[in-house]
Amino acid sequence: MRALGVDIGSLTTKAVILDGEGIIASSVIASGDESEQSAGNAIDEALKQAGLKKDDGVFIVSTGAGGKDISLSQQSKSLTSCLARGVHRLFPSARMSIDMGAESSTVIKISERGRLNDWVNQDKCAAGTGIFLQQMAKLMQMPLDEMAALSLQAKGRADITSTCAVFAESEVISHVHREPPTPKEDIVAGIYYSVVSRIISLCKRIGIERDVAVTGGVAMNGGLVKILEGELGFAVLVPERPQLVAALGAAVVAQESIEKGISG
Amino acid sequence: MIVAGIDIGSRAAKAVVMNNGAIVSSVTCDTGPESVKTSQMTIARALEGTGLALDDMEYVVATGYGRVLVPFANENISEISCHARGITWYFPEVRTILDMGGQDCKAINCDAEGRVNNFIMNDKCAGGTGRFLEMIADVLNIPLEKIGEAALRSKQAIPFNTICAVFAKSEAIAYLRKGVSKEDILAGLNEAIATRCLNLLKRVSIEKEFTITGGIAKNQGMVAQLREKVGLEPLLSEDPQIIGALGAALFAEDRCRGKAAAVPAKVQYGYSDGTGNYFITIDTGRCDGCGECVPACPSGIFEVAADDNGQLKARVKEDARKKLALLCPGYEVCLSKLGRNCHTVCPREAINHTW
Amino acid sequence: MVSETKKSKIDAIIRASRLIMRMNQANPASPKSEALYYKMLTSYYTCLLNAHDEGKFIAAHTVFFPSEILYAMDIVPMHTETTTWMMALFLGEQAEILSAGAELGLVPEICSPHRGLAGAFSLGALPRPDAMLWSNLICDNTAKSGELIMEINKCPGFYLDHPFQRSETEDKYFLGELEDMICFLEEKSGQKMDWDKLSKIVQRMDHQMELFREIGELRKTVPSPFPNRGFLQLLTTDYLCPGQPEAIEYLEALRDELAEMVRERKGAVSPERFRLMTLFVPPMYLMGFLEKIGQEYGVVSVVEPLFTRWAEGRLDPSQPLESVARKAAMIPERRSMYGPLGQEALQDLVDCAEQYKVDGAVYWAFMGCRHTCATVKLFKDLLNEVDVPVLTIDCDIVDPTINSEAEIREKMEQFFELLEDR
Amino acid sequence: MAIEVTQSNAVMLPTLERFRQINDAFPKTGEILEHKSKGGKVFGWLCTYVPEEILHAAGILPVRVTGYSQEMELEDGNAYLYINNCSFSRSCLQMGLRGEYEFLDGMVAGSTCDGARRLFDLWQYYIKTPFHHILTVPRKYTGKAHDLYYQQVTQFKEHLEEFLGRKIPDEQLINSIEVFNRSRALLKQLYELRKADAPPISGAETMEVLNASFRMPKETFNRWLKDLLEELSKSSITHKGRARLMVVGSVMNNPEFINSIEAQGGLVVTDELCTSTRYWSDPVVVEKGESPVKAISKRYLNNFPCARMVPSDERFNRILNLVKEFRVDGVISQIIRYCVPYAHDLPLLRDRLKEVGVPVLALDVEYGTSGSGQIQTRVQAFLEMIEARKR
Ligand SMILES: Nc1ncnc2c1ncn2[C@@H]1O[C@H](COP(=O)(O)OP(=O)(O)O)[C@@H](O)[C@H]1O
Ligand SMILES: Nc1ncnc2c1ncn2[C@@H]1O[C@H](COP(=O)(O)OP(=O)(O)O)[C@@H](O)[C@H]1O
Ligand code: SF4
Ligand code: SF4
Ligand code: SF4
Repeated sequence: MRALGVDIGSLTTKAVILDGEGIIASSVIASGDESEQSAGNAIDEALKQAGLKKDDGVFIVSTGAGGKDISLSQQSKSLTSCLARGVHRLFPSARMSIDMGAESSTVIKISERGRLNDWVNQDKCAAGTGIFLQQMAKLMQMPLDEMAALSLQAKGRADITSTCAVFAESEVISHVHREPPTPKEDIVAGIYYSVVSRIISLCKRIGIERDVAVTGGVAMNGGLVKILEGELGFAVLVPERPQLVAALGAAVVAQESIEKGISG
Repeated sequence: MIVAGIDIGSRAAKAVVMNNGAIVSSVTCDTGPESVKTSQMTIARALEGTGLALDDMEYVVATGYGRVLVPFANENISEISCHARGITWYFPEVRTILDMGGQDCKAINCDAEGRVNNFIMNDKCAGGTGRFLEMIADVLNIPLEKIGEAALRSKQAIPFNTICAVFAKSEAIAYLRKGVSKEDILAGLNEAIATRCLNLLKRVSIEKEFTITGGIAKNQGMVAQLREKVGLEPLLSEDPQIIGALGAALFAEDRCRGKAAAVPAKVQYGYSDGTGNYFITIDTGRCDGCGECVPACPSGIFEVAADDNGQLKARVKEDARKKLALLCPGYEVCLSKLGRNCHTVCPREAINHTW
Repeated sequence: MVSETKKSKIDAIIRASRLIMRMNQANPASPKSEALYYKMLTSYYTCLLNAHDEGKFIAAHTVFFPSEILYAMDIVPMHTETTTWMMALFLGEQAEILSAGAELGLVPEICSPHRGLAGAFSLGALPRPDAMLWSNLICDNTAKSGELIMEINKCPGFYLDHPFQRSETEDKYFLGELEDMICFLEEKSGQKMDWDKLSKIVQRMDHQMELFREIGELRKTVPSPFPNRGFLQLLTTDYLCPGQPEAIEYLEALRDELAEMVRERKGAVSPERFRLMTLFVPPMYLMGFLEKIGQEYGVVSVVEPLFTRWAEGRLDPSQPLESVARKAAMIPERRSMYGPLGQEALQDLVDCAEQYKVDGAVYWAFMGCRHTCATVKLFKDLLNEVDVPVLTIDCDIVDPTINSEAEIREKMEQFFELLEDR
Repeated sequence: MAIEVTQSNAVMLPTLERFRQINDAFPKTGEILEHKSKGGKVFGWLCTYVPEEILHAAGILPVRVTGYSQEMELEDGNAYLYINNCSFSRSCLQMGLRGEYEFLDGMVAGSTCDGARRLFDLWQYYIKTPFHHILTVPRKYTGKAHDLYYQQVTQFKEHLEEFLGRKIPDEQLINSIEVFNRSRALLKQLYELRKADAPPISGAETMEVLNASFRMPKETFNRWLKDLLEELSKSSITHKGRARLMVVGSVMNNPEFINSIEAQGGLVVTDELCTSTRYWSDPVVVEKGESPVKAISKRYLNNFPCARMVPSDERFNRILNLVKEFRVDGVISQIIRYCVPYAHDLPLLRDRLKEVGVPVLALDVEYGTSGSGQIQTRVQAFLEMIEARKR
């Protein structure tokens, strides 16, 4: 019996397959309109990679924004719990983890046993999320990775004080067209800083505890992570493929269920 | 008298050209990233085909978010005053205005002459603004101009919990995925926005008559929701989006007529020489031409005459201007000798000396 | 000024509570106390509705006000916050009431029940009071509510000043305030204070507090016999009818029922899986939902330290006014929400967690209430130390447009998952 | 269109620059460090109901606790005080949590409002300043309230004496009263200048002076202020605006905010803020045979009231008087979001001012704001509204 975790995010859907040893396959696809279908595609993709078929005996656990209402999985588990499991599997020393996805940022605390201890998420306002960064990238007319690379060269930092994504947009515009224009790298650093300060605010609500891991798509943004480290004052743990952590956690849950002998 | 009003909004730039109280032309363009360029392009579009040039404008008033960056404007006035002034052109009876623009929403209470009594603006969050609706139109893949009609076709508005512009978008996507109709989604959003607007309006007090201005007033779905929530029939002008620019143009006309000087005008007479500065300033914004100063001056240096706008104002006589220091011993000397001087007699404190 | 008989919504509240009372009486499965509770409500509001026709003096007051004094003077009390909630709860008129508050110029940052009650007065939804009484117990909102209402109703008012800390001089000051208030009321209403009556009320109040404590003790048993929605009813009882026979009758019946359930080892939810501590108040409009989710997941609220933990101590009917003052200091809310946050109140929180065998705590962070939210972090730190996880939910206690049921459900389910995992 | 200033004042008013330097350096000002290095104690105080004279008489340098002079994400403040306490208290707490007030030997507050008392509670738990005290401040003016407050001030004095291990003699108190009264009188003189048609000092500049007054020894402050008044009397600088404005509300001490109003041409001629008029307006009057502590407690309770006091008309009447004295054309009410006392008073205050024909612009702001574009638009529209009415 193989364990499969699928994380249906608002932007991407991720699947991970585990066997006794470790990850044997994974996939990341864009989320479509239908959660059911996105999950199906991600699962098929992962199975294909692993050279498996659906009836080869896989136990599927789903999670993420769209994870609850799908029929493909035998079990569903909340994103926060899966993140805790996933992070613990990768970094047993992590006591805190910051997950930055497209539409939500979640900070969790993890017990020594790898269980979720506490969490807090960014609610009701898009400031400080991945989608905010995407909007900004569109505005600056450069791809996300280029933007991240550019931020590393910043010497100063533009002030972006608005917490509302829409207002921040006009602040950025005014920086671009100021006389003389604010250097692009400083604007990017300013944007990242505004996201980071929101995230740190979240962390502080439950109290920062080391080690800290960073997961989710935004963790691939090296520039932002660097600023985050600067503000935290210490280095964070970033997995090789941060986007997959929740799916991995779901797979871990699946494995536990298999061990407990529960089957679909 | 040819004037222009230009409104550089956050989403759209509008201009109105007027000639002796009649609208010559009006345009709406997209706001580009650079206000200066946008303003030049907008006025050029407004003048197209009118046979007029920018130089023909006697006075230009700028308003809107980019108002300070219009290089050819003689003055800038806030959009709040301009919307109130502009709407009187169509509906002098309007007392309550809801201006719904690209990035903000304002509730204004005004009087018959378009003078603002009270106003309030949203802040901190752009939820429920024009930009927000644009995002939604984008997601639903309906042209902006059509979202109004679409909402009107809704049978069952679905409730929205969030007013964050970015999140409402994803909530809308989620509903779409669930197969909710676009019409119902739009109607639900409009309802959420209307509720917010109503709260703004209540804080300035709602009086009859009521109007909606700004680009969103072109959105019939939104207007329908507001009609229901506010419980009043809004008076709508044919192009509600240009009301701000129209108000600015009307202010420009006022200025030309000299109803009120734009900058409190001060006229200075005199010179400086090796012995000091000899200037007399007359604040023509204050001076009402009463003529008290004329007999008060023992040297008779003042006279009262009509200015360019035909208003009576005091001035220093032509022939006295070159020899002020000789004629006038200084106002303090006058006061101590005569017990009065031009300063003390002037009821509006319009006269000043430098010596 | 709006004529009250035309617009006052009191009769609608009465109709609603009478209906619920009848339904309860008709249903043999429903506990007797339920019907008694609604009987108490009905009689409170009937008294208020008829007050002016009977030539009685109505005094409107804010929460945690010593209405024992009003009862003793034969003045009809009107608890403004509760009455506004009732309207919101029974008649679903939050939107109208809150928007009337906005119209007065009250900004959304002000506590919604207080925006609401000003709105309700300006709509004429509450009867016109003959006097307005208010105090700074419990917060800046209560302290500032009075003057606007005096202006709306063109009525006189008295502000009762609670000192911030407790000391001999401060206690004396408060006693002086109570005396001044009695003088004010005697002058305005033309009615005299009946000290014997006050003494009797105090005696019953003492008993009432004992009953609260007994009920609290019964809830310590596993499984807890007390339903999730019950807590609001306990509050209302003290808010509206302190030391009144109807309150005693209801509470005694309730205590007996709970004792019976404890004997039979019956819980309010079965099976009982998680025992929760509730911090601050959940949104009023969610009471039904909480009941439902409790049944679904086997979750029961067993203690509300900020609202149902009365301080130790007795009242002395031979010193009625001193007792009224003493009661103010024993009110659960006062101990942790008002006055300097002492070690004692914090220790009590931790003790509660242990005594009630709490699995987790839910802090309802009501955005209008500044001083309670200021303790979210502190309480969380303390409870985490004794290994009690805390879920914080931002909410508004009367305005359902702030967060949806689905959103709250999601958070709670996630929390139950966390508890399950531990 | 900014207010018209006849000349740059940097040259004419060197003392103003010195005040500005104090504010720029705060909290690490030379004066505070010097006092500390001489072995003196520095105490923070939170609210105008804390009797500073008592601290001063004990040889302590009282410093007003303020927050960051900018609008920012208050990470620590949000975590500890939650986001619904006013940003003033969150900003102060954040500064405290970040160790910027580590030089404080004590913290004194009054039970003025929910925000202030909770800030004090958390300060006590998370920032371990050696001495803490909170005074119960009654909300009334009755004789009994005065007795209670007198008791509270006495207790505070005793607590302090116990902490310091020495008595605070009456002569010291009398001396401190004189020093503070002198300061109040000088500030009053400064404000008198603003009654002129074209005052020699702008609103933003006045705010610099006031800020410095919380952050340096009063004796030095008095000397400097005297110098400044001298300079002003000689200076030929004048300020003129489109309208004469008054700023009312809770705390506000960012001169940039006033600057952004004045940049639109609204000359701020007076104010009603915790950080200004409410701070200095009333002197301590020691009646014959009265103890200095009694005189102090009387003054602090009767002082220009905060919105917390009942009845509010005491405050409204004082505002109306200022409006008359300073010939105010419009009132800008700036209320920090989630400040309940001031927000509750606003509808009533608006009515009172309407009766005398003075319009009110209500701004909800965050503490430390320097006036965003949106605020500037509102101020501009407000000025236009005032001008239109005058016509
Ligand atoms: N290569 C990349 N570099 C930087 N940021 C990235 C990159 N890829 C994705 N992101 C960020 O990650 C976000 C998506 O994160 P993801 O975890 O996939 O979201 P979700 O799980 O909510 O669908 C995007 O909004 C984007 O900001
Ligand atoms: N034809 C239309 N139908 C519906 N909405 C429209 C239409 N035209 C413009 N809008 C709305 O009006 C907004 C712009 O309004 P406008 O008053 O020009 O704002 P601003 O002055 O801030 O630029 C747009 O964001 C859009 O939502
Ligand atoms: S000061 Fe005397 S002489 Fe000079 S202008 Fe005035 S009145 Fe004339
Ligand atoms: S909820 Fe909080 S703010 Fe509202 S009245 Fe109660 S204590 Fe005050
Ligand atoms: S701003 Fe308001 S809430 Fe904050 S401390 Fe001052 S009075 Fe209190």
